[in-house]
Amino acid sequence: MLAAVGVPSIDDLFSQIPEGLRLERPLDLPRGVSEQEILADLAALARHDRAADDLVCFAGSGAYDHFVPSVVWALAGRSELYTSYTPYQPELSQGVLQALFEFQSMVCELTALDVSNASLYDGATALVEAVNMARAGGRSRILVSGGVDPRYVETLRTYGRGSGYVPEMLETPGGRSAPASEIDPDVAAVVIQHPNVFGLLEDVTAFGAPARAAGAMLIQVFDPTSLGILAPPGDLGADIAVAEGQPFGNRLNYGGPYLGMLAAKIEHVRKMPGRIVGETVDVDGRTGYVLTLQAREQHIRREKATSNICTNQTLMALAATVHMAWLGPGGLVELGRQCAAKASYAFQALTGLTGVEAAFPGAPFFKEFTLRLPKAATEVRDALIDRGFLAGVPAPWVDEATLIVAVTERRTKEEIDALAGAMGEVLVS
Amino acid sequence: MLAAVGVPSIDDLFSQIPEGLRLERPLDLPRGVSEQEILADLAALARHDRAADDLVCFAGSGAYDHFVPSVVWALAGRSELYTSYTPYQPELSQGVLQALFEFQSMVCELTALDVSNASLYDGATALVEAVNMARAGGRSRILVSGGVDPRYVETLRTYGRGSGYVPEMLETPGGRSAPASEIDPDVAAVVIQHPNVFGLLEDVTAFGAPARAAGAMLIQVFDPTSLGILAPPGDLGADIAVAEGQPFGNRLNYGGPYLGMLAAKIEHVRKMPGRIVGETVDVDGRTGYVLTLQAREQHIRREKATSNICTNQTLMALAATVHMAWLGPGGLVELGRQCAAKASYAFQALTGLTGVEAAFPGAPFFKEFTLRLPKAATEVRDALIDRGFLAGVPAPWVDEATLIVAVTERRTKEEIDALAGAMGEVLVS
Amino acid sequence: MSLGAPVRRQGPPGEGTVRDLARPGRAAWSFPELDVEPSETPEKHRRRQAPGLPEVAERDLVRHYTRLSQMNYGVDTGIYPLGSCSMKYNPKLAEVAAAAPGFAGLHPLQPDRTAQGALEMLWRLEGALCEITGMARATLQPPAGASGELTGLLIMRAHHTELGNPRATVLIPDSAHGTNPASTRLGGYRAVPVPSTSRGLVDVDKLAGLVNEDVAGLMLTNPNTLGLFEEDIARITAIVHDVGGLVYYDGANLNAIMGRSRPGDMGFDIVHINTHKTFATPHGGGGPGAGPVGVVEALVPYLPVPRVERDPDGTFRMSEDAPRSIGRVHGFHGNFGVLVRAYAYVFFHGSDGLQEVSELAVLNANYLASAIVEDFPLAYPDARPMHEFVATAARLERDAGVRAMDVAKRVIDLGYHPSTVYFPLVVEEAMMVEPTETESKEMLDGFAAAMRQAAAEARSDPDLLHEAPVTTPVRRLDEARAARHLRLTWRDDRPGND
Amino acid sequence: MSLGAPVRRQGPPGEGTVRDLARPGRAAWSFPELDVEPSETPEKHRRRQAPGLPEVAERDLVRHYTRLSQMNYGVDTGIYPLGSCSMKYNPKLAEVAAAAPGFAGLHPLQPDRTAQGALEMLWRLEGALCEITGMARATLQPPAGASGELTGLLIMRAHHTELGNPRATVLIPDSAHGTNPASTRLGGYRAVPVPSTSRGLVDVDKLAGLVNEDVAGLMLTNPNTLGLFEEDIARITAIVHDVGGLVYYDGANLNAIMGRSRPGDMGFDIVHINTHKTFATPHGGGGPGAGPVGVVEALVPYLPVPRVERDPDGTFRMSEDAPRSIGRVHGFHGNFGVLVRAYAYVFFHGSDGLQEVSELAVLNANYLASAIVEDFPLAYPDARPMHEFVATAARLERDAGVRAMDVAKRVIDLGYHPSTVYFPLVVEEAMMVEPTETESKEMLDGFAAAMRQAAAEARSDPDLLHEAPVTTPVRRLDEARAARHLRLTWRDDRPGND
Ligand SMILES: Cc1ncc(COP(=O)(O)O)c(C=O)c1O
Ligand SMILES: Cc1ncc(COP(=O)(O)O)c(C=O)c1O
Repeated sequence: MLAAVGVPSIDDLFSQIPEGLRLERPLDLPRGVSEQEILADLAALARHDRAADDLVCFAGSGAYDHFVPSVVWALAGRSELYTSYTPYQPELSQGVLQALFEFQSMVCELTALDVSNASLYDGATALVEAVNMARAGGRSRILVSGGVDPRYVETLRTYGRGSGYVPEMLETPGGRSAPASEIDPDVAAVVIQHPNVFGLLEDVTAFGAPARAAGAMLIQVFDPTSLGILAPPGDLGADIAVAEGQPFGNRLNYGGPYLGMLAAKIEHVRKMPGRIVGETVDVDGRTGYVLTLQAREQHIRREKATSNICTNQTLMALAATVHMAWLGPGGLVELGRQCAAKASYAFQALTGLTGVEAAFPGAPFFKEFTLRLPKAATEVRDALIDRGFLAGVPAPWVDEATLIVAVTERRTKEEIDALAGAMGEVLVS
Repeated sequence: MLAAVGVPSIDDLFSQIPEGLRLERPLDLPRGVSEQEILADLAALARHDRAADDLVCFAGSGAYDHFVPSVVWALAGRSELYTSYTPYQPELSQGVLQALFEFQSMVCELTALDVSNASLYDGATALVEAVNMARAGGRSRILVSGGVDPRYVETLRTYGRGSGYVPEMLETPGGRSAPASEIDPDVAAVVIQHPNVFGLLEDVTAFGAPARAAGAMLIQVFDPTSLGILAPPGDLGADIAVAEGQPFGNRLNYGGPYLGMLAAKIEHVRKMPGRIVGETVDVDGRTGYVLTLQAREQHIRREKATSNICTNQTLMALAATVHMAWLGPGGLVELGRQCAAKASYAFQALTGLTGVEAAFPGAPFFKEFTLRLPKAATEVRDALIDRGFLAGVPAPWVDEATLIVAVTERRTKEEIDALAGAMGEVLVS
Repeated sequence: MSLGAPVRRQGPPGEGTVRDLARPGRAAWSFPELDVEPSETPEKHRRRQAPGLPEVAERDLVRHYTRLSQMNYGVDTGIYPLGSCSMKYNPKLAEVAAAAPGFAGLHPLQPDRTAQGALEMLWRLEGALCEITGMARATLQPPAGASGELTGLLIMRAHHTELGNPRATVLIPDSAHGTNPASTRLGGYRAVPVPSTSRGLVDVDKLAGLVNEDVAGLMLTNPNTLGLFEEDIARITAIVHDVGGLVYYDGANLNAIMGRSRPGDMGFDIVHINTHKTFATPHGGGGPGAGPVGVVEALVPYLPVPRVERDPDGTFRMSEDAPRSIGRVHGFHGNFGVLVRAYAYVFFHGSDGLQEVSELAVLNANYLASAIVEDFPLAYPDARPMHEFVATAARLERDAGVRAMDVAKRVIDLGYHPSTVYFPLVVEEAMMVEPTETESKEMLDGFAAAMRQAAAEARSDPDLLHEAPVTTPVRRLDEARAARHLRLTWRDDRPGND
Repeated sequence: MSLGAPVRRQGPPGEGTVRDLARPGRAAWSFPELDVEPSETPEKHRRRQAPGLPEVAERDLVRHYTRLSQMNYGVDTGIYPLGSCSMKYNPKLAEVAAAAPGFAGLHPLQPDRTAQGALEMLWRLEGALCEITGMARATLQPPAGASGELTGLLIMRAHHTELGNPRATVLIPDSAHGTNPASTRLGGYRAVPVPSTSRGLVDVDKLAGLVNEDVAGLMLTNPNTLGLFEEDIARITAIVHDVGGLVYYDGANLNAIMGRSRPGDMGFDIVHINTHKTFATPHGGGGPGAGPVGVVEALVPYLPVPRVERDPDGTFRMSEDAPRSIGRVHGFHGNFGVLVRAYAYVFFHGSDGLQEVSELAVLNANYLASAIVEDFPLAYPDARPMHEFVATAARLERDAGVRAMDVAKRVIDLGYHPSTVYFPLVVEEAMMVEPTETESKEMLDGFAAAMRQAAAEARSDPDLLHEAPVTTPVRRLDEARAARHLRLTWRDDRPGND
């Protein structure tokens, strides 16, 4: 091959690299190893972790231990999908394109909104994109409910530095948002999470009403697993709804890869970030799918693009597509029903322990709730790990004593009772 | 649908079942459960086992802990192959058929024999089939080297009850077969295993010579992982060679599914059991593959068939095909080299322990060797399990003290040294 | 329109075998550096030249076998209505279950105390199979149905031998599957055909005439290979029992009657089950399967060893101690990995689900039969078929010179896998159809429409069927040439060259 | 003859969307019986009617998505020479590694002591990436390259802001990838284009004229988007540094120089890496990826939180404490599962293997360029391309009215995935080709032959190219109509109806 290229040696192929810039030594890394060794190395590392398979998982706060049916990865793992790239040649990519069209369709069915894109990085960055959409109209301020996950708010704050806004936090007396008041004409959007970071159900409509009256957008962060039983964002008046899609088809994976969902009213479609698949026909009139409205995107519009996103989370969206279809309407309702029922059972069991209190007594919640413990939450959490439970996620940003507990359909009554028992011991010890 | 069928109820579809024979109660089994529950049930059972992943495996005796490359099941698991049936419609089955043709080809490359079938159940039943082939000529007696795995001999004995022969065992002084002598004209075949059950290398040619001179067949049981470095059955004069194919592509799986390999000289092809794939052309002259010589098989020849086998181990053969191609000539040689080197290192290390002796001093072996221990082998093995080692397989059919140890390329020097150390402790304790 | 993913020609003829991809020096393998001294292989044992395996990169393997897979049709791509084969959809959960390290990584000769989970799984599965079939105990060792048959026949032989005479013959209906007579011979018996009546059932009077002290037993499947339930089964088993014979149940059709009736209650003494049929374990292109064999109390002593036993303290063990056993029929414990999948299927469905499986299987078969009966009449119209039916293309053959195989090939072009053809042998131009419970009404309608279309075309344009298939990666293959010019490995020269 | 598995039309147009398979009452889902009291959802929060998800069986899902997969082309089915995208073969071992329960089952908010393995993996990978790029520390949090760019720009902004003035502009070559200017705007900067010379390199003199106190920095990829190495890179970075600007390295092309040269040594201050390009983590139809960002010592304080730190006692922790950090750029720790695969690739190849990867990538690109140069001349013939090259179909366009896209579509009919077309925007009729190191010579020859054939046909029979593709499941699609009559979900009415 060198001959065909017309150079005597490989080194000549790198001759453009100026002398001084050549790395004259091998990289300071171990030399290559065999497949057997690299697998052993990673398996050994993985064994140093205690995963949701051996710790009974009551941790949530944005990532949940839901059941992923076996069929999901049997299909999302099909290598023609798995090893393909962004479908720039639609004739060779109908599989991915149609699946994404189905993803968009199901996300819209879930949210009762008109249009969805083909995925974003995760829930937090999806919120950033939603805020950018809202600010594209020229208004600047972003008001955020105190019930929004602080990690989402931090992410907003980070990107706000570049885009020129600082998220303004609203009070949440009793853990829930009061209607956003004093909306001036510079408010681009108000943001609420429902169910919120404490697990509580919010009055989204009331919260959004004044803002929408003042021409600002209502952005809702939602939980896709709740939409079998809870009214969808579209019905609550949301202009844009975003979510962490992880619970559909994706294992916990220490935080990623997950997928951001973003759906909106049709009038915002041209402000939407990322890829959108549309149905059309080919020259013979056959139905087919293409990436559409690409004039929004960076590869066409460059600095004028609605977003800089290129690579997204398509594979996770495929997994979510299969999972949503596996659930169907009946399964989604049952999923919500079970999460809610098991969460309220756990709530009863844990608040029954002496010294353990509900952080927000009487406030309705979905699959997550917040406790105030008689000891430091981290201490209790750590003690319970030795007993085989990941009891929840402490919320130091509230106070030392606060623990947020999530209960998915995977948890059994036995596991919940056992957690309560163990926590009881830990608290008296 | 009932209407189309013209019956009022499902029960009517079962009306042919006479009153008295109807099961008037539900089956005495648990009612159906969810996917989540059945997976949890089986995962709980699996956790009660201590598998080769947590016990360092030096057990062999017919099933070995070899490395299975990741690519093997990524391909053998492709659902179009995985969920297909026997390729009775070749136009819809070229994938399986061509892969089996490649399997046959590679088995013949390995064994230096002319023809291979498309797999049998396992090594032991492959030997039974080879014996049936040999006896098809009209001769009856089967002489078996004492170096053949006793489980294989037991299997022969079982099937011999139906076919009308009793395997006659030959002496193995010093653990190795003496040339089979006094072959009368009724001897159909002599059977030798090389490397043999003790791991020792046999002089197959010398063993087989008298038999072949007397018109009997030489059947060799071989180890496919040895054929990178050991002379192949074809070169040793074997008429038929059979093997347990598990080491190629198949995990231990508590004994199955594995695959039986059977290769033979071309003159025996019409006596061969099971499916054989042949290359041919279609009506347009395109190369294609079909099941051939089916006149040998049960679905055509019924009681005159060479065997009763129908369902075989095609999927395992596909996995073995990918694994053999992954190895290539270089990998197969390296595999044999590493097994042999690590086995001899382990042999030195263990026979260096006080009281531990080689059962057959000075006899060359491949990847397995036999020890005589100063304590009951089962006792030592059990004590080593508590130290994290599966030290080998006791051979009570020899005596209490005998342990057969296998060392594959997966074992590291560290693991071998650790085993020696632990065995040392166990023996003095 | 097909509801599956039909196998279509991929344009370029393809790259040949994996060997054609090989290039000297290319390799996919990797092993750790050898960390001990190399050892010397004694001169005389050494291989002279490395075997001619292909030298390819992992990338080549992946593309080659991925391509081959796309030239293959499976249950995951569409209906696979092969009569007698019960090609059901295989639930994916079984794959996840079987992959557990505690199962996949278990050595067959590990001491029992390190394999309690595997042993308990086997124990529970054996129990379930006994309940479903009405047997006392079962062996899970036979790796397939045919192996189960032979195991059963050897048990039969052991039983009669203990009574002083192994006996000489086994009765088998003329419609039986080929493995029955083949296994019979390997069991040391002569197969004696039992004629069927015009209704497709065992001719009980003739049977009565055939039984005698020489008859070791009768092999039957019920519903039989024609998909018909042997209504006189009680009399049939009695007749055989009267002469001291045993009755063997070929369980390939057990999927028709689960929860509705049990072989044990019909008087069968020995039963094999094809887990890869009844319990939807994937066939993998022709295997693996598993063929557990259940027996009545009196025959338990003859079951193969080792057997799973449960001690009073609840621990499980593999027991070799059974002096009257026929011995082992497999090198280890049978196709364990397949049995895990069978367990998953059985306990996932449960008592209610298994019964529903049989009910749907029978409903689907009857629905499909009624949808094509005009063009493909039932071979035995007097009895209602159960989970499968045998239709005949004999009329098409007479009227249009189109054979069952031509219809099958045309159905391939229409996007479906055809039914079994030319089996059972007793039916001319037989088309044996078994949709199984896992096919939807739409799929059945689509398949039926394709069959009817093929029948219509047979009359209007028979060549369309004679020429079929035309859409597949290859068209009809020259089987005669394949058998005449054997090319069984890539080392043989090509049949082309003649 | 194609060496892969080209995507071919499957005959019948297919079954529509998964919703078209739905039938009332059908379901794939199963959950355990609820084992606690159901709870009441407050009236006002209740959903009024269940969402319109499809009602299908698992079998329907499997066949539908299996069929869809067969309508898709991936690296596992053939060469995928998209310039700038580095579509490499993805070694299967990475999938096995990432599936370990200890990784896949780990909750992102578990306490560090229960995640030591994951943390150590991240720590080691960060170290390796710093060594490969010549940076001091890196964040693994950005989930893709574009995200890495924005992270880098926010670091740039934080740096300048601390010095009193964030500055206003960022310089970007006119040939840059679209994400560069897009990220620049989101970073709060105005993108100022830097013209290229006729040799396709940064015009250093013009650059010198563009820099000033308002310039926050320069974004560059080297080799640049034309596949050419910026020989004056040392001067370029110096010029920017002289005005206090920072230089950002877009790592999309890092795969050309691993072990041969390091951005850090060239004077770059910030580097992002596309693991899904350089380290062959599967793109999954457009994602996920990961875009780790490395920085020089001075910029370390600005890296996002949380960061993995190693305590003296060797334990690892996620540290939030970094007062000058730009904050978090992802909800958790980034695409961890992708990083496991990157780790597997990096340490499987090792120092020697990674260098070889770059050498082969460059060799393959140059070999392929020379094989098609007659028909598709290089856009910038004066410099030798590295791992990718930009050819132009401009001549074909002039001579035969055949455009780059027509060539691409014809190449599809010939069984290959075509190159990137119309990027970079600065080249007319651009065809940007990147074979990567994982393609074999035969594959390169096959692809080159297809390109040459297309060029010849363009002259002899241009309509063949204008009409192409004709072999695929669908042919050219009406993108204008897709944008005009938006049908973005199955609830919108079809574009057909107009
Ligand atoms: C009726 C019948 N009996 C026996 C068998 C043999 O079973 P196996 O293929 O598992 O050996 C079959 C398989 O097709 C069958 O259909
Ligand atoms: C040169 C260049 N820069 C940046 C990117 C963006 O990376 P990502 O798609 O991972 O966001 C790409 C991806 O195509 C690229 O080619």
